[in-house]
Amino acid sequence: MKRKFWQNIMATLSLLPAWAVLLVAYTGSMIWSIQISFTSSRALPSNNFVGFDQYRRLFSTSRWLVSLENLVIFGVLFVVICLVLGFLLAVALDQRIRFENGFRTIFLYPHAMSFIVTGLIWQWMMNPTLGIQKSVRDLGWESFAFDWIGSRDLAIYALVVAGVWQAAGLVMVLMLAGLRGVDAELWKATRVDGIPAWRVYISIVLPLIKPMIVTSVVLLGIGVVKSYDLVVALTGGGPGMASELPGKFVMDYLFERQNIALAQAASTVMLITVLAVLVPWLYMQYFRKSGRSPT
Amino acid sequence: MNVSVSAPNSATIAASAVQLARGRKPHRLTAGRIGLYAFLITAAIFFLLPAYVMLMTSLKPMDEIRDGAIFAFPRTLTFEAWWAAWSSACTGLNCNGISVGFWNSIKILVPSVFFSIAAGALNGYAMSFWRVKGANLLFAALLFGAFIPYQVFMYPLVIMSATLGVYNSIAGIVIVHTIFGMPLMTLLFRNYYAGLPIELFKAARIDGAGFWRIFFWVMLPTSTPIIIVAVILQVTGIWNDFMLGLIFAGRENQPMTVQLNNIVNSVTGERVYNLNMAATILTAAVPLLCYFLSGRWFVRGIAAGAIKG
Amino acid sequence: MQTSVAIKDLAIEFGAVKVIEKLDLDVGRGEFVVLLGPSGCGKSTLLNAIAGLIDIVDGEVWISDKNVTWSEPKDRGIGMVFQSYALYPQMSVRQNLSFGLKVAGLPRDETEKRVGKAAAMLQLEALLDRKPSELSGGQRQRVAIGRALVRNVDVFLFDEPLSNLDAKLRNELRVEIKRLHQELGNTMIYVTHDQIEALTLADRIAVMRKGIIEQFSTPHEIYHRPANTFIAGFIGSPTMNFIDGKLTEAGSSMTFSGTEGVSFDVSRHPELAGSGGRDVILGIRPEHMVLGESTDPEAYKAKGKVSVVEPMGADTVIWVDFAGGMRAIRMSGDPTVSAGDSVDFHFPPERVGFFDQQSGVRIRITAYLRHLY
Amino acid sequence: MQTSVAIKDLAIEFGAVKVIEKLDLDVGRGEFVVLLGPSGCGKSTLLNAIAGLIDIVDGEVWISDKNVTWSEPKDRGIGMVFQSYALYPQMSVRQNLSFGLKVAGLPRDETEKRVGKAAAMLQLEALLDRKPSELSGGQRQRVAIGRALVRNVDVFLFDEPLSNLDAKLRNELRVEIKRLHQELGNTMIYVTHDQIEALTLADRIAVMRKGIIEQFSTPHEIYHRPANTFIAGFIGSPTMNFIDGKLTEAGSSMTFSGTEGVSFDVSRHPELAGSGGRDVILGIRPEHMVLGESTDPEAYKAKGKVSVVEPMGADTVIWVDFAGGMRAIRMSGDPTVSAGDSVDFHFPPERVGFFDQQSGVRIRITAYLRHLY
Amino acid sequence: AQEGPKAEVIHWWTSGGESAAVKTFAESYSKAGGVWVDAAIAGGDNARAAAVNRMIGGNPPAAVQFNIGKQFDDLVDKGMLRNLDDVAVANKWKETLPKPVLDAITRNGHIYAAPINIHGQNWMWYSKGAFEKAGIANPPKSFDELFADLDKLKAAGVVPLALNGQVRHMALIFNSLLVSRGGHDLYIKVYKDHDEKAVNSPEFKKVVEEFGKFRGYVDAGYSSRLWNDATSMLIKNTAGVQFMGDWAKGEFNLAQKAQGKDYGCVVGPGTQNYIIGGDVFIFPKSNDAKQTAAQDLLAKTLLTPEALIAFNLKKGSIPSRTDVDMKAFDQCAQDAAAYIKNPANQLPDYGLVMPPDVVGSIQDLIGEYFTDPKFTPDDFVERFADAISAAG
Ligand SMILES: Nc1ncnc2c1ncn2[C@@H]1O[C@H](COP(=O)(O)OP(=O)(O)OP(=O)(O)O)[C@@H](O)[C@H]1O
Ligand SMILES: Nc1ncnc2c1ncn2[C@@H]1O[C@H](COP(=O)(O)OP(=O)(O)OP(=O)(O)O)[C@@H](O)[C@H]1O
Ligand SMILES: [Mg+2]
Ligand SMILES: [Mg+2]
Repeated sequence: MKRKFWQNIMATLSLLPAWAVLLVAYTGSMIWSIQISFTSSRALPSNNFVGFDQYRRLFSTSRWLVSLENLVIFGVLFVVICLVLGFLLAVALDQRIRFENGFRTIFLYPHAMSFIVTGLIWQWMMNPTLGIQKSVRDLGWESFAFDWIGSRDLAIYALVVAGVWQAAGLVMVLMLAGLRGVDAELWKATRVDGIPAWRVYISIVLPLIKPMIVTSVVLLGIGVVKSYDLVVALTGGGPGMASELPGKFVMDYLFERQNIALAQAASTVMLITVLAVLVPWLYMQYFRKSGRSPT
Repeated sequence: MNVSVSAPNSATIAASAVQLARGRKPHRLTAGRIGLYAFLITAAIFFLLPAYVMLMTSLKPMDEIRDGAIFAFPRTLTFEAWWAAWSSACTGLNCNGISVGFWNSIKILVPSVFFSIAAGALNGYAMSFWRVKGANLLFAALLFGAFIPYQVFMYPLVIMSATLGVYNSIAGIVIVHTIFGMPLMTLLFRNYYAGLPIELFKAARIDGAGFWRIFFWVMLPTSTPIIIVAVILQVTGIWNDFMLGLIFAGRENQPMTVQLNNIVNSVTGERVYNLNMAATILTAAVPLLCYFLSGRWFVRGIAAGAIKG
Repeated sequence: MQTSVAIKDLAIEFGAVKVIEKLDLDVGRGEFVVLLGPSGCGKSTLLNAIAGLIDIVDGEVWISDKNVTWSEPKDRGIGMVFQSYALYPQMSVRQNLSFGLKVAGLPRDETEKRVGKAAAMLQLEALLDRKPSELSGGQRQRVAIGRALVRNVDVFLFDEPLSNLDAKLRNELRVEIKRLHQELGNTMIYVTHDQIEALTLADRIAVMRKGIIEQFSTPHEIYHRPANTFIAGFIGSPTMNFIDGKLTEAGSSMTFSGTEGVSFDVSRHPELAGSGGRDVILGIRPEHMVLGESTDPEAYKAKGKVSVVEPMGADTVIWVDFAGGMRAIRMSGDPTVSAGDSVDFHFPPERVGFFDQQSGVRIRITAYLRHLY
Repeated sequence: MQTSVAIKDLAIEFGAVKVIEKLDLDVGRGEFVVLLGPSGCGKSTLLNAIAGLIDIVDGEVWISDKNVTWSEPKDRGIGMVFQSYALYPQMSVRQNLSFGLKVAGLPRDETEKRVGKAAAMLQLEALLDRKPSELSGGQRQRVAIGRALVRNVDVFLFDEPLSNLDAKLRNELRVEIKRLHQELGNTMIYVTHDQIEALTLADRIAVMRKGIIEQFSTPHEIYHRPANTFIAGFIGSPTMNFIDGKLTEAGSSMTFSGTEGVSFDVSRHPELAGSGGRDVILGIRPEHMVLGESTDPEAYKAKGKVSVVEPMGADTVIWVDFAGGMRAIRMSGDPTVSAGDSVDFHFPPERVGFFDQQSGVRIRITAYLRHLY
Repeated sequence: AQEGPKAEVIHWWTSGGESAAVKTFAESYSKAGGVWVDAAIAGGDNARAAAVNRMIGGNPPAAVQFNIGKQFDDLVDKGMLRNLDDVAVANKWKETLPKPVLDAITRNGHIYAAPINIHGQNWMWYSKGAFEKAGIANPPKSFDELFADLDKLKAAGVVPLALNGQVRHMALIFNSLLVSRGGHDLYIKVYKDHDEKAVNSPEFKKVVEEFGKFRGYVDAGYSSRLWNDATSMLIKNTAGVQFMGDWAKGEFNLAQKAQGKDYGCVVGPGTQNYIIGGDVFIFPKSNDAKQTAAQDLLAKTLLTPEALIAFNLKKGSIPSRTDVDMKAFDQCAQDAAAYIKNPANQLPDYGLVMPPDVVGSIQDLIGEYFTDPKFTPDDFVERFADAISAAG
């Protein structure tokens, strides 16, 4: 039965680097990371195992708890607003408007900026003594307030604003591509049926571009889980620790605070959370409908 | 505009023909249309404002910036900050601006983009057209890998790349970028190839082409739309990377973002906003250019089946 | 006959491309009109203009005696069935049928009544709770029709509703649509490029080419007296045999002479009177060509070599090399000759039509001549 | 006849689904074999197995007397033409044609010679430098054939090569393929679900259902003596009329009685001997039903009400309500009746076939009976 | 040409004043015959991460800047750092370094780092111009006076306290208050001995309550500010006081402001206890003999009085050695040097006695407390006790 021996060997070989990356880099790192989380390592890895101590400490650290809470707020708002805004923008761009290319570029260009730059520029814009607040007050509206990054309660929303600014364009592009894929005859059918456009978007188009929505959520999700740069550049986690996120928690404890065991405990918790969300989805997506692999 | 008249060919119509609906619908700016443009323009302002502020600030002298009117047009236009940012801003004892980093970034970018896309394309190809054992598992695991925070990898990867003898070199950082780029690139190409007709592959098999020849001669040349998407994503991601470049590239090869960080985050006296902004814009220039030049292909590429759930 | 749909002076452009320039069409109430033509000739465009789905540049559209040129599609009293069906993918059949009514604010029981009626008529009752993806092609087709049906419209518009289906199903559904029309008595305008559909379904066929209606007539007229070679060639399968030749008049006798020494005495064709010297095309349908020698002295007789034989079950098409080309002869039953054979064949004068070689237009008896005969 | 392609005991599975379980097929050298069957019956799968494009679970594939079960596709001496053409989109026509030869390392001049020859044969010379996207459907089709042609293969495999084309083009290309076969004399295996293609092209047709070859025979045999109701119904348009009924034997006379008082004396059918009491299906093709009263005492005579009339130009299909269903009658020429008419019709006994109601299998003369007659 | 030993040094002194200071080291080193290869990376975390990873990767730099304290404990434990005992003995480090500094660089009796400066952590700076505006004649001598002055500043329309957003700098205020109000012993008990009783004492709670009062003296924009932006508020006379280490002097110098004339300094206020922090260089072990030689030369050169003077003059700190002639220094530095001559005034920065993660969580706590007015002192005390217990 080994007819295509060489060809298949070639295909298998070509995937070896990917396997190597998976096993050595990903799996290896993950196992290492989990193992470290059970030790008392500080700046450097050690083999002094302490069981679940780090996890206990982690969940009694208020900064971690605040980070988790913030992650939920930030994650949900960021993803939802990006989706809604991205969808609205895509819908607007799909209305045979003038200057479509121009608008699309304007909405998309922030995605070329790193989160660091995004944070930097928005920090400046939202700085109450320099930015928008000051400019508006200079115009005569003395009581105008836009001091989110200085406020414990609002700083997290400042992150959302900057994040949305950076990422909504990508969602817009994905959605636009989805909209462009909708059968033109379907649109005609709804016009004959006399269904108002907004209704069509909600009831018919939205379900149709589900794949694009899923992709958007995945990409945004990756951004949320990894979000570190944005916080550092925009609020530094402050005021106090009002806008801390788990990604920054991990980074801080890895480097400045030199407790890699705690940091790895934190990233293990993140990992497990991601796994819990992702595995069922991956399963649905790629295993249930049998992938196409002929030959 | 429903003009009801008995029959179209009755004599009465001729008389009242003036009021008959005929020809192109009179085009009126409806409320909806106005609202649409209002929304678009508002959104455009939101997205443009930061860029506008950055640009204006970079063109102002410092005393104008101190006045605080960030939205105002510069009274005296100066490109000094740009020159300074490019060629003379200091990091520690070195005052060469970010121009050095620019070339480092290019040196890192080109091979990294190339290899990560090559790896993704090859993986996607092998997974979609060849029956390789465990391909689905591999793919799912890779995808999951995309969610792992970089930080988790840092120590093990340092040790690995040191073992390989590529630590602190361009080769090292290229390998690291390839590793981190692999999941998303594989996803892109796998989905794209899944949308190509399988007959293309079969025809090539019958023509006697083997694994590599099908890849290079048949599949890659058909992949232009998705390659464009991949290039845009990777150029943005790799160019904007700071952490990996800092740790893996070595002192000689540090990318532009490291220098940007040095300039922007060095705390000394008053912050030189114009220089910071100029440096920021300069640093973002390459990915920005990439978006401006190939933005329309980006949408098409994605529409071509690049990204599906 | 009352007019149900009337189109006057219609002009449509896409950007700089004038797709339809000046088109008139009158469809009677209850009539089944088929728009037939090759791909890209503007059939869908015309249908969309009737439905109000594209902006027209000039002209008027009247439906049921109302000028609807600027009305919204939903207000025109039309229902439309699309080639891709355009069913709402995530809605069940029931929802697909009722969505338009719901949006229009119809009371619930009325909606249900109408859906029930349409479902019964189209035998969709058992499928009401399925999603479109769980339906076969034919069933989807029926749902698409049902969606127009529930809206109690005067005019049904079909845009190649069967072209996505396989041959067998297409045959079945064609009959169903025909029965539906007989039952409902609505006006139906049906776009297709399939001539069998056109011939079997239509009361009248409008044959289009490049945005122009070339002939608007009954199927019989179109099949047997096509206005020009385009129509003659477009309809009929295999296509009509065209033989180029020249007419020569000698006294009262007229002779048609083509290549390879082909020559027929065509004096008995009154329409050719006075056409001596004209370059013409002789057209004869494959089913009117008869294999074998003829005893009829009037029949045109010819000889050729069989090139390809196509048995089709009920009948057989024989391709014969004759007068510089392959000519199709259609015979019922199984083939009696095989490739390579030399065969005699003939065809009756009354089945032959002549077309002008330049313009392709059918040569008819002129008014003057008609008077003479 | 020498065997060109032989398949023995073939079994193919996709995961848990057994698509083909135990299939044998022998194709003679130079033969044109059509695989015909409904969608999903395994035609493409079988073809792919012959080409070596899918792994088989069990069995052997022989091509030109070599066991190629484990050979690479390129080493099997086959060329394949796909439904989607599968032209390499970024290569010119010339490159598309020469790619396989280049891969095989053929010298340049030989490659050019072969490409030139194939291009000439398929009239592609003028198109050699175009990209596939700049070609029409028919031209693409020809390039796809050319790709197989240049490789000088013994066996051509076609997977529904015409199903993406419109009817007119399909007719034209069908004739072209037929001529090509006559010219080249290669073995061709051709997959389709279009019966006209099957009937016109094939030397032999293999009718498949659910991975099984139900009948493998000449078009004539398949059309006129279908092995079962599935095949009888699948081939012929409109489909064969099936009338359910019961046989009752009384002495030497056999009677077929269906619903609505339908009753025929079927004593003259030797194959029915001894089948008294059996539930059978009477099958009669539309073209064998004749309108009007018959004077032939042996003909089966019947009456019905016309339901739908479908004029198709050269002939007309009349749908008549009879024996609990719509029965098609095909007549040549224009319709002489219209919907609602009550008509007489009849059909000759020798055109009638009987099938077992349970199994659907055609009732044939058993060996014993054949001996008797 | 024959090149001297080459030493690549990773540090995070990237700002103007800092770069000038580093430059003196580079000059001293080249005078001693070496070649200084400068590897500046902005941000301590980034620089340390890069350095540590390079050590792990087997390509260590010659020297790396660290904060004095426990940051390099693990590197010592893993045997990744060179033992500097020989250099120390030859150059009398033990005799000349203040005890908290000596303790901080000594592990198991061996010396592993070269301390180059002492940054006082409990300085308060004030703007003379702002004080004039508010009619304040003399700098406050105690926190009681300070609060009165802050009220006056506020009344005069000046931002009383120039604060920035980083929690680590908020903690500076807290620690100053702790030393001034609680005294030497409470500070030691809390930070060095991790004594829960001390944390639960009324004195400590009073400090906490008083710390909360500062919330009323800051402006809206503080949280997105960096410390030097805050300093520049003093320079521009738009703010009154700032609590910051003596590195703030660099900012004043850069703006060409004169000590005593434009701005003033106060330790505490109201104490002579000096919280000692600072920078060290550590020297990763290396197999390369040339590198080792370069390190020897570097360690020796850095701690020569001349090099220390040159460096600290620019850096704003005071030399780590107590035997250095201070007359070139400004008044504030001279005062500080005088204070720490007395061992009773030497207090270790909490970073010297607690691991970084504990310090971090204390800073978090202080920041949280400061930014959240609803945070009660009792909660703070409880959480503070928790946090220091992690220091073991
Ligand atoms: N939206 C459009 N923009 C520009 N040109 C168009 C558009 N829609 C149609 N056309 C052009 O108008 C002509 C008529 O198109 P139409 O769709 O009406 O053809 P059709 O007769 O329906 O063909 P088919 O049988 O292929 O459906 C074509 O040449 C087509 O290219
Ligand atoms: N890769 C595959 N994985 C799983 N099942 C498959 C695969 N390919 C085909 N099948 C199944 O095998 C059966 C036969 O498929 P095949 O493509 O041979 O049908 P076909 O006769 O060519 O139909 P069509 O006329 O639609 O092309 C179908 O039921 C199909 O669902
Ligand atoms: Mg159309
Ligand atoms: Mg198939």
